Amino acid sequence: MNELTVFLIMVISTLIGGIYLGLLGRGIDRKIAAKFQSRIGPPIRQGFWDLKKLMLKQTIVPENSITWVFKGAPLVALVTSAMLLVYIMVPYLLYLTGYESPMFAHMGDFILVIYLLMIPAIALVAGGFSAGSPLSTIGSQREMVVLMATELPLAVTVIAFAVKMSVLAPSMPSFSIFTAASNPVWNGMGPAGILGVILLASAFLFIIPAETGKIPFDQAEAETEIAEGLLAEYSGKYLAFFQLAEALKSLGVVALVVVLFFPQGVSTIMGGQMIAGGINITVPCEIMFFLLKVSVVYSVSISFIRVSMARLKISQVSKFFIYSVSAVSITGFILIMIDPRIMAM
Amino acid sequence: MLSTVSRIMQQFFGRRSTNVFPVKYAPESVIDALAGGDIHPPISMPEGYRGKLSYDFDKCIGCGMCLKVCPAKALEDYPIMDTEKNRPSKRIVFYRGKCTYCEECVKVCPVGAIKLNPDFMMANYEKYGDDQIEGIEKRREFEVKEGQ
Amino acid sequence: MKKDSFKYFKRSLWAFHINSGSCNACDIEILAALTPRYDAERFGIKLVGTPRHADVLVITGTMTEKIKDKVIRVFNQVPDPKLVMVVGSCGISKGVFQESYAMAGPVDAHIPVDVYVPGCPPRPEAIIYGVARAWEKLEMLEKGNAAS
Amino acid sequence: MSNKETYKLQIGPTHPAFKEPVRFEFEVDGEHVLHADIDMGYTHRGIEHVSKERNFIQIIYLLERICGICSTSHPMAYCLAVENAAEIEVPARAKYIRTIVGELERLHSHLLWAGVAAHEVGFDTLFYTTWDIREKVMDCLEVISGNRVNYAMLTIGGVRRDIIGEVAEAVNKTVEYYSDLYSQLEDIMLNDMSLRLRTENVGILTYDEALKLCAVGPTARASGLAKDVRADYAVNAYPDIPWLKAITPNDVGKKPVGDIYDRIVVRVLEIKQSVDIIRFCMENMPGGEIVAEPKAVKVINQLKKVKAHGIGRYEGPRGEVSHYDILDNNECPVGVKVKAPTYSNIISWVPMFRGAEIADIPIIMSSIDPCIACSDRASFVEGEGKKTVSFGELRKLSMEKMNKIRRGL
Ligand code: SF4
Ligand code: SF4
Ligand code: SF4
Ligand code: SF4
Ligand code: SF4
Ligand code: SF4
Ligand code: SF4
Ligand code: SF4
Repeated sequence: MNELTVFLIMVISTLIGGIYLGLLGRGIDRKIAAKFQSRIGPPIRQGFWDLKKLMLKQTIVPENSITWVFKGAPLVALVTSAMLLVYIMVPYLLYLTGYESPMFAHMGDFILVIYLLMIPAIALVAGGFSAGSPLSTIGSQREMVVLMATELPLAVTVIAFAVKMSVLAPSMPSFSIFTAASNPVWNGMGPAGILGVILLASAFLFIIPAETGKIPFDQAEAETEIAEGLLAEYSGKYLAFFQLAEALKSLGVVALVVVLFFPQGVSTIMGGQMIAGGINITVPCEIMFFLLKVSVVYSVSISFIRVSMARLKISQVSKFFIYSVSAVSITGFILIMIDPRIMAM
Repeated sequence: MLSTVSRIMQQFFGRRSTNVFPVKYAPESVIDALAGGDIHPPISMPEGYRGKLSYDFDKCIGCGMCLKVCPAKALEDYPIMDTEKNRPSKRIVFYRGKCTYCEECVKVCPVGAIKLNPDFMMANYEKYGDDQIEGIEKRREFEVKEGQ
Repeated sequence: MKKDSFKYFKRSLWAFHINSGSCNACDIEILAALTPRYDAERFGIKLVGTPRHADVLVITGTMTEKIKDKVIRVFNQVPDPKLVMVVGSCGISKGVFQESYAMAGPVDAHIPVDVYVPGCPPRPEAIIYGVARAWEKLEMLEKGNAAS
Repeated sequence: MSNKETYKLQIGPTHPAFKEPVRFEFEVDGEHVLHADIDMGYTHRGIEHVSKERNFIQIIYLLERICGICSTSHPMAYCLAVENAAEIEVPARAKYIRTIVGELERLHSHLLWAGVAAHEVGFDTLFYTTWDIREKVMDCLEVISGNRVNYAMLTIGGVRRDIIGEVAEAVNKTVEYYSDLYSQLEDIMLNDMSLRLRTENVGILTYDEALKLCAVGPTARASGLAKDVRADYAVNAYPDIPWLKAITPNDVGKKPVGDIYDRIVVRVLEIKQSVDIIRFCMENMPGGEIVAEPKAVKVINQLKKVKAHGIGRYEGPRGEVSHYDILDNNECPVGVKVKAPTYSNIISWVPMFRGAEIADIPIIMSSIDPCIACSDRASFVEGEGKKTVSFGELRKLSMEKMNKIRRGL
């Protein structure tokens, strides 16, 4: 097989799997949240049904909106979210399947990932502003604040990783997801470094809900405050696009965390290939294990946090990120830096 | 903070509090879509629940006391000829969509012709459909007779 | 197109609640229908914050003069296809508030209503049952459409 | 983000945060509220007017539907007023039953409020939890009265149903359930970090302001104003309870600030107090009749002969409810005046909104536990275009109306 075919297969399976799992993830999230709240909750397939229904409903474009922005924003959000997922997943799949490819070694650049994380949010903001209702405008302003507040810890984490990677694998591109996946951060470090990584990971516990707009950071859509804010004027198809984009993005962000912090596959843990009945089942096992990790991170950082906290005020959000979360990640960064084994290199 | 988390955990691992009751009443085609999918019996209603009103046409003596106390004007009288005593009398129809289920008419009725039943499943597509008015069949019957 | 999306209403129904001058009792029972004991979410029913996202308008109360226009405006904001469900006797017929000068009349005098849920207030189960009746109606519509 | 230009933000009348229609117009600068304006009247149903066309028994159920959340408060105050006017003696047992129902209602109302407040700050789990806990008291009320809301328990001269046998057992069980659960509930409501972050030092109403603005109920008590009709006046069985007093944050050794957190404190403590009151009443309930005159028609005929004024006051879950009735040898009263607690509390929103953020609006609003249904006093029913009436005009209109009524009498 030539490289392009492999690449295309990976992209397409990521997209299809992503949409499926993203919607399933929404269902599972709601089910788990319901369980925490002592209820039954909607069926796991609920996400698909909601989406299908929205696709069939009338789509209203408000009169005083800027039509092209209003219509374009959901599409942009959807496309960039899909790209984000592909961009994170393909290098990781390359790593998992052990497919050697000099052509894609540079794929999965962190900086681009950060941009791709931002674009769906910016599309949301644009859509909110264009809707021309005061509530949507407030939602947009809030989304901007959340977006900017999470930038610093995110950037710190990425730089920490880059530095670490340049030490661990000097021969590989240091800003790449492939490198991060093949060289788990936990390796080659003393206690200080390990503690640093733990701090970085715990900062992500709060960056995930902020990036995906979940309580306690759902200010932009706060139902009781600004009546779904950003999305207040969206209906039908466009709302469905936003929902799908959000599902994909949640999956993408969680996958990113898994790739960055817990990239080890089963085979590395079990120490070798897995053979069952003479067939090499390493790849399916790896993928199952990856999904397991994703669901654990998903349910802790999205489902559990959102059921156990109240929504913060927007002023508290910026304070929380700029002081607490940034402090935690910067401490983590410094700890990694002063780790004797890193210093020694 | 800790107490909240412990309560949430308690809820996560404890018995859920949902009573899956109304599944039985959903149409066939949606039952399979509903969580659990089982068919559950209706919940038991406490004695004296003030639900659907029922009216005994034959018991009623047409005294009109119920008309006097009803706060919602949920009932209407119509004249009939009392064949037993051979004098004009009246009977009542009750509109379910107007009733406030206050039980005042039940308390005031001298012969116990009205009752409030524990049944509360009354939703319908028609506001004053025949099944939403107590005593309407009798009234129809009577009106037909009248017409003859 | 209309028929198709009706089909999905049975799986996913987003409701927007309007209080058009009710006494709050019906409103709290609607909220109660979402809470763990009744958990309407297990049918895919969700209360949304804006009429733009809604499939069904749940209206309580009698339509006071002052809110009439707002209710009609919200009704128009809901994208098609849509259902309207009136909860409580006072929305059906003005109930206990008959004869008041401030009433613009029962809800169905101003917007078309699909399902009526009598009771003052109806129990949360009765409200969910009302939704089940709405599904039944959709089913009938579907069959009717399929036949024609 | 803090662009200097201010704009108007309209919230309501159909906003998801408040289940009742009321419209606010906020002048906001970025996220800060500069000025708040309230437009009410969406739920005005003309109940006081309709009352004049209903007989004394019908009015009970009409007034019950002023609002379904504290649906015994209004009939209670009304019955007290009529009994006061007609000098009807209520049997002692009925007084106890009234107290029990009233306290069960307070229990449900405070739990409901806790849930709504949690929902306003986006803490849905707490909303679900408190409402789940609340189902127990709803069940109990259903067993007692035959409906979950709108209990129809009161009648003039007593109550309609007795609490004996199985019903009494159900009440005792409910009391047990809540006493067992209370410490956990208190811990969650008062110590949760994120809830404290959202409620402490938000929406402050100082002692002086509460006094000046005539705040009532938990809103006043949270500001340190110890006033409670139950403790201050002799209604129902309350005078028999030796330890009853108005609860303020001082009771947990906290200096009252008058913020939202203090309102939570007061309401949580009142849950405990209500449970204790119910237990006391169950233990000390005297025997005897439950109503002075069981036949409704007789009561109406008896009241027909009365020409007097009566006043009734009762502490609802939100504060003092008072009714004033004029009986004038007629089947219907010639005047029914209702003063609901929210009516007194609404004005305290003004200082509370001072310096608030948009995110605080819903929680401040719900912190006084507003019940618009109770407080909507007037609405235009004709003359659409005319929206503002000056004081002078209103006075003139009222005088015209008054003269009309006088001539009619
Ligand atoms: S229960 Fe009450 S509202 Fe209903 S018909 Fe009887 S008196 Fe009227
Ligand atoms: S009170 Fe009873 S007997 Fe009299 S009219 Fe009504 S139903 Fe008939
Ligand atoms: S139907 Fe009854 S309980 Fe419901 S809002 Fe109307 S008056 Fe209140
Ligand atoms: S103010 Fe309230 S109680 Fe008075 S008439 Fe209006 S709606 Fe009725
Ligand atoms: S209702 Fe009017 S007259 Fe009565 S206390 Fe309030 S302000 Fe004074
Ligand atoms: S105070 Fe509020 S809850 Fe109580 S009757 Fe009035 S509106 Fe209803
Ligand atoms: S206008 Fe004057 S007389 Fe009338 S209620 Fe107000 S203060 Fe009293
Ligand atoms: S008519 Fe006279 S007494 Fe009545 S409210 Fe107006 S000023 Fe007061």
